[in-house]
Amino acid sequence: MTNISKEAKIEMLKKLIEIRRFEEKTVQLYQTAKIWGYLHPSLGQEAIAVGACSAITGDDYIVSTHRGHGHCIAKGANLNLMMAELLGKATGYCKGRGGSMHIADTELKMLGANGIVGGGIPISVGAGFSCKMDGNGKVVICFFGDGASNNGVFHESLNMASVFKLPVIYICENNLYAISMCSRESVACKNVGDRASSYGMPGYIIDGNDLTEVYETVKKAADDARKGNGPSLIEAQTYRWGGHHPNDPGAYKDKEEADYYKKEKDPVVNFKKKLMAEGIITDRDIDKFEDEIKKMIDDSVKFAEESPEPELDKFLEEVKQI
Amino acid sequence: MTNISKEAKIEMLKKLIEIRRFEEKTVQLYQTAKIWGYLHPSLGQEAIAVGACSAITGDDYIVSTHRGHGHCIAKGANLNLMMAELLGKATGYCKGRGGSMHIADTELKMLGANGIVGGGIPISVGAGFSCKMDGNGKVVICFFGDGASNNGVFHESLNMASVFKLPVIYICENNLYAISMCSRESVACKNVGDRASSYGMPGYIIDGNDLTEVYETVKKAADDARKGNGPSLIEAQTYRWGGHHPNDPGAYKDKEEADYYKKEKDPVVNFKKKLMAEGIITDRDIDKFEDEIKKMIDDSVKFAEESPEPELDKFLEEVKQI
Amino acid sequence: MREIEYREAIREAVIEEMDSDEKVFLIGEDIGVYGGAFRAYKGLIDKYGPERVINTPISEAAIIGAGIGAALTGYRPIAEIMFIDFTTLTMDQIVNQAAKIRYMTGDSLNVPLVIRTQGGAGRGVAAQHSQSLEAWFYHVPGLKVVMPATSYDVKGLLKTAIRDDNPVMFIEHKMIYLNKGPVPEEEYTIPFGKADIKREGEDVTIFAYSNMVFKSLEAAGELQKDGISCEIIDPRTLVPLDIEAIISSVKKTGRLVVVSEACRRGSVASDISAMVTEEAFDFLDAPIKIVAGLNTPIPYNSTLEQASIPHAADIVKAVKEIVKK
Amino acid sequence: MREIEYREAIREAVIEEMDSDEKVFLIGEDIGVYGGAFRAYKGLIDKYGPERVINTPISEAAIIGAGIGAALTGYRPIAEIMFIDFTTLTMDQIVNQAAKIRYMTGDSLNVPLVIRTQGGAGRGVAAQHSQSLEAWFYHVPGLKVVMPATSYDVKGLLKTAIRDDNPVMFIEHKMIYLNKGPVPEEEYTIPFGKADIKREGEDVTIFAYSNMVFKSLEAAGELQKDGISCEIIDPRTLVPLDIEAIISSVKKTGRLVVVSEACRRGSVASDISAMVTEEAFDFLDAPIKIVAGLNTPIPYNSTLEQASIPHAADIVKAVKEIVKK
Ligand SMILES: Cc1ncc(C[n+]2csc(CCOP(=O)(O)OP(=O)(O)O)c2C)c(N)n1
Ligand SMILES: Cc1ncc(C[n+]2csc(CCOP(=O)(O)OP(=O)(O)O)c2C)c(N)n1
Ligand SMILES: [Mg+2]
Ligand SMILES: [Mg+2]
Repeated sequence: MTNISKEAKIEMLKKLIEIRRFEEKTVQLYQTAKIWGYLHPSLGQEAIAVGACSAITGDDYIVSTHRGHGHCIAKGANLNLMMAELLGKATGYCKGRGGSMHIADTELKMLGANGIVGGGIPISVGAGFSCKMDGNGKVVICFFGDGASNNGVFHESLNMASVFKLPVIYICENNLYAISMCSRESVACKNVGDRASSYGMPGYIIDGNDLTEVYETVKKAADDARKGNGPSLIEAQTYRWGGHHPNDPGAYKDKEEADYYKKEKDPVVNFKKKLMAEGIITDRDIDKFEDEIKKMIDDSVKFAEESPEPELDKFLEEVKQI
Repeated sequence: MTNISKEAKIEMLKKLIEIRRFEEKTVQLYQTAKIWGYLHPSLGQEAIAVGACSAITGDDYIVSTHRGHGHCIAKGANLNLMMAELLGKATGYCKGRGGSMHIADTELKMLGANGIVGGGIPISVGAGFSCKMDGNGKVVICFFGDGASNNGVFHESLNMASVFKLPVIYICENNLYAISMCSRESVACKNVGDRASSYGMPGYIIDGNDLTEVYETVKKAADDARKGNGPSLIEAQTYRWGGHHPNDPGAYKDKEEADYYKKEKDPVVNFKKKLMAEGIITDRDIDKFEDEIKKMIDDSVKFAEESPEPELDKFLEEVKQI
Repeated sequence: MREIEYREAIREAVIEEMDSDEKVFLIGEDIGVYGGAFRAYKGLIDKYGPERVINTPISEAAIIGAGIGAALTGYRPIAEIMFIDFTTLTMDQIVNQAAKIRYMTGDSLNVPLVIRTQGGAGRGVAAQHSQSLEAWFYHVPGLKVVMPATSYDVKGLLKTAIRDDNPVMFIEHKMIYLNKGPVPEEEYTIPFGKADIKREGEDVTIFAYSNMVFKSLEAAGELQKDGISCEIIDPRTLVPLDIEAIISSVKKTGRLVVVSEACRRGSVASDISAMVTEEAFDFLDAPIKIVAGLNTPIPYNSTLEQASIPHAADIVKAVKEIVKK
Repeated sequence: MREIEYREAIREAVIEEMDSDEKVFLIGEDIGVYGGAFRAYKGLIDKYGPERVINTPISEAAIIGAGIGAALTGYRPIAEIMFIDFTTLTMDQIVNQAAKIRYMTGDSLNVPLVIRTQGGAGRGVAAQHSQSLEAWFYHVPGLKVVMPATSYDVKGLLKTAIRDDNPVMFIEHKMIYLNKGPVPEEEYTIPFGKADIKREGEDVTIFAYSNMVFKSLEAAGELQKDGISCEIIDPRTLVPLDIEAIISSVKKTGRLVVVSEACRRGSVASDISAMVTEEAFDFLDAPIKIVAGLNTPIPYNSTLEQASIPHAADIVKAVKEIVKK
């Protein structure tokens, strides 16, 4: 990460904080029943979203998951529209129709979160074909979880992407859990990243809590993809700080392990420390960022709360067009 | 194969010939429209069926495919009932309801052919659970093709079988083709057998035209499974002599390669030669076997042809019970 | 009689059958310590251990396949698919394998498999977690389809399902797990193919199942105030279907409203309507009315979500359109 | 007018659209040198190369996913699933993804994807290769469902499907690929949602689609001899459905026979019947008759196979039950 500008590093830190604070806010809003349905916060996994999305350009695509807020924000999503969607408002990304699990944005080349575990993986293959046919060096990042890596679509998609040498970067966020199932028990081989060999593609197993490592690995995989060398699989090892969703106490998790990750491997804190050590930022800068971000998030809540509900009449009209 | 009795070897040779002649006959009957629908002969792949089924016991299960006649015969199926089924007769294995792709036999622990590529692979997982729960050392052989190894169910099933250490032996018959698609182009890694590492299980890549090699590998895998060491994946490399079905001229196949396999790698001829070299059989024995088998097959055709069609009235009654 | 939650009734049925038949076992996602997404299996992992409460990776097709393979070889698995929306990943195993194996193999093999799942809208979980897809399974020969509304029904029918020698789609509704209802202490089972009259009446027959039984009861209460007497027929099992019960009620009332939460187009409701039209046309004094879900993916927003599925008011309206009092 | 085979009409439609829009491409199994299981794509790999005729591994879910992803990013893929029976492996991608993406994302994204497949019985290919599953897709909001019977229709409708901005299930029938029918040399398209009157008549309306159009024409010929005049309505697209055409024909004839090859229970036929009952009850002079497949997996044996699907004689019989002349 030596060839990254100070500004870019600061941008990344800001995004990390933005995700962290956004997720904290959504949990709070969930607990006060402003947000309902399913909410899957990405707390603890921020470095993957930011590291990966920073390593590609605005023209490149991403395919996300049910735990997708971080990916959206890292790709540049508008917090107002996100928050409005979470509150089910007409002004939200999906006009209130989708909620947390379906946020998408064509302009940001964000091809959608997904309520189906693994559901986005086959879609990444098509986006990959499209980039390849366009022939202008665009790539696709496809995020998914450790749980998803046991689903059949993972296999079909990685095989097909490799057969056709599609420019897709598969990033498995191994946060150790799929709801209550620990990936140590669900993935029959040692590391999800080892599965790359089944598809004749490079596999990387990295510390997903280390933004630098994520950034550099994705950068390399993207370079390869742009050169026509086909897809890669990156297993970014991380930890799901909370339960599966805010109502899940996560009783099945090991407490010591949880503490370890929160204390030692906090991706936001560690990147902050790193930039401070590099002399790029000071405590005062951080305070400033936090203030700015707090304001953005408060504004987004305000925007969402003041936004209108979708109109029932319009809905009934729209249904006729489906 | 040193510890195999002469008699057993002769049995295996007979089975090889039985399959070869049976398949030749079905192709002939297909061409004269006595058999219709889909027919997928296993010509050229006989050593896998016989080697594998000889390495397990009558109490062990097999799960088969659309190209399953060889598996059935190797497991001891009754040729009359098979032939009657192929002719759609009431006396057939499936009462004429299933045809070539659905033959099953509970007593023989033959859990069914399958018209869906890969459709049997998940079923083997359940049979594996059952053997494990029974706790009496039974195993399951699950056959499938190179094409099937690219389907999602392959991945889910092998992962699950390994996670629960189920006694299943996965045998991929890589006959180089899935209809017109060559496995060199459809399987993104070098060998299907390499995929074993994704599931933390042993992988074997063997010459599927060499009965001895098949037998010994399956024996080892079955021993492991019986000991509670879980599943294995065996890629048995072979060649589909014909087209995908009798009406497919297989124009997409390389002629030299086809010739090579037929001339150099004929599993029946080679095993015959081996037993002759070992002094276990003579030309005269072979003639005798051929005669016996010809008679069995002719009898099966006679049985099938003389058998009644399913009764329409009975069918209409049965339908009410579905 | 004591009243217990719907999910508790499921748990009791499972425990009774697991205790009496060692071949019964459970397989699915998060059914171990987590107890299942709706906690119907709470504590079962402790009671029966991981050999009989098999907590799987996220591999829906293999879950069903595992159920089929075990069923073919002497077991009676209950395979769980967390949301009916995820059965989309298992349709080959359910439809091409489980449903057809017995028939295709000339009765050589059979598949005593229960597939438990749940559907329906109302929790704000949007288009991929709120569908009502029973019409698909209803259309597939070889599958039984059970959709119990009450604690009593779910217990008795689940026990019957487990004992059935053929595959059963056992479809619950996410909004009723906490509903309480009377369930006797003594053991009982409920036969498939026997409708239950959830309310007797004279003027109109309301056909409803699963959560729509409750909406219909609510509507019937309303309509009573206007002097309209509704008979509510709950088929409980869609396959086999107690068509006689429906026809005989229609012969009495001359009017039929069919209610289903699923999208109207191609729904089970249409099928009931068509069957009654063909078999009891001359007894119909008015067109059959269907009250069903809108033809839309279920929206997240609560107001829209509610607008896309039937409510008591919709049933009241439909009844009033064909019953003039 | 020249007459060409159904499969040739498909090929022409594909060629015309691929020539006029470089964003159109083909993806599926054995569609390269093999030309597709029914040879509808014969020679296309030579004409367009492997970049636009993508021959895939046996990975049905990924085929549809590839179609969706490409559609989301500016292409117009035609994804082929060799048999409709194998769509069982793709239901998540078709139903939870393709069908819902536009709606769920608030119209941010859309999916101009054609899924070509074929179904139906008659070739002795048994229970896993002979199903008629259109009812499933018909039930899913967000999917269009097209089932053309003739060479003319298949060409015009396929072109329309390719140009549609939303997902289309394009379902052919395995028994009609070699049927010849008139197709003009000039370019044309056929709009969705416009039924075609395949035969005009007075006494009874026969609703039929796909291969059943031909059985109905045969029946109508028979019935003519008895002085019964049949009007045959072919909807061509089940979604959107030209319900007006059906209703107005029923208003004229007062009688309706609905024909579908699919298993009767939960079929599209039932839905048509229910709709007409609700909307044109007062015009019906007799109960609606449904002629449909038996509720059975399709048997291999030819006699049984034929007995499980409708024939002209069944249609004749149904018509005679409601038309007394
Ligand atoms: C196909 C499917 N199966 C099950 C679920 C229910 N479910 C939602 S999230 C989840 C866990 C996913 O685990 P993982 O892929 O590791 O992602 P994470 O939640 O850890 O981000 C499950 C089982 C689903 N949504 N889709
Ligand atoms: C899921 C599915 N996809 C496609 C087909 C059509 N099909 C039948 S056999 C076959 C090729 C199978 O190849 P492989 O698994 O290598 O077996 P082989 O035919 O070589 O024995 C295909 C594509 C099918 N029956 N099922
Ligand atoms: Mg996870
Ligand atoms: Mg093969």
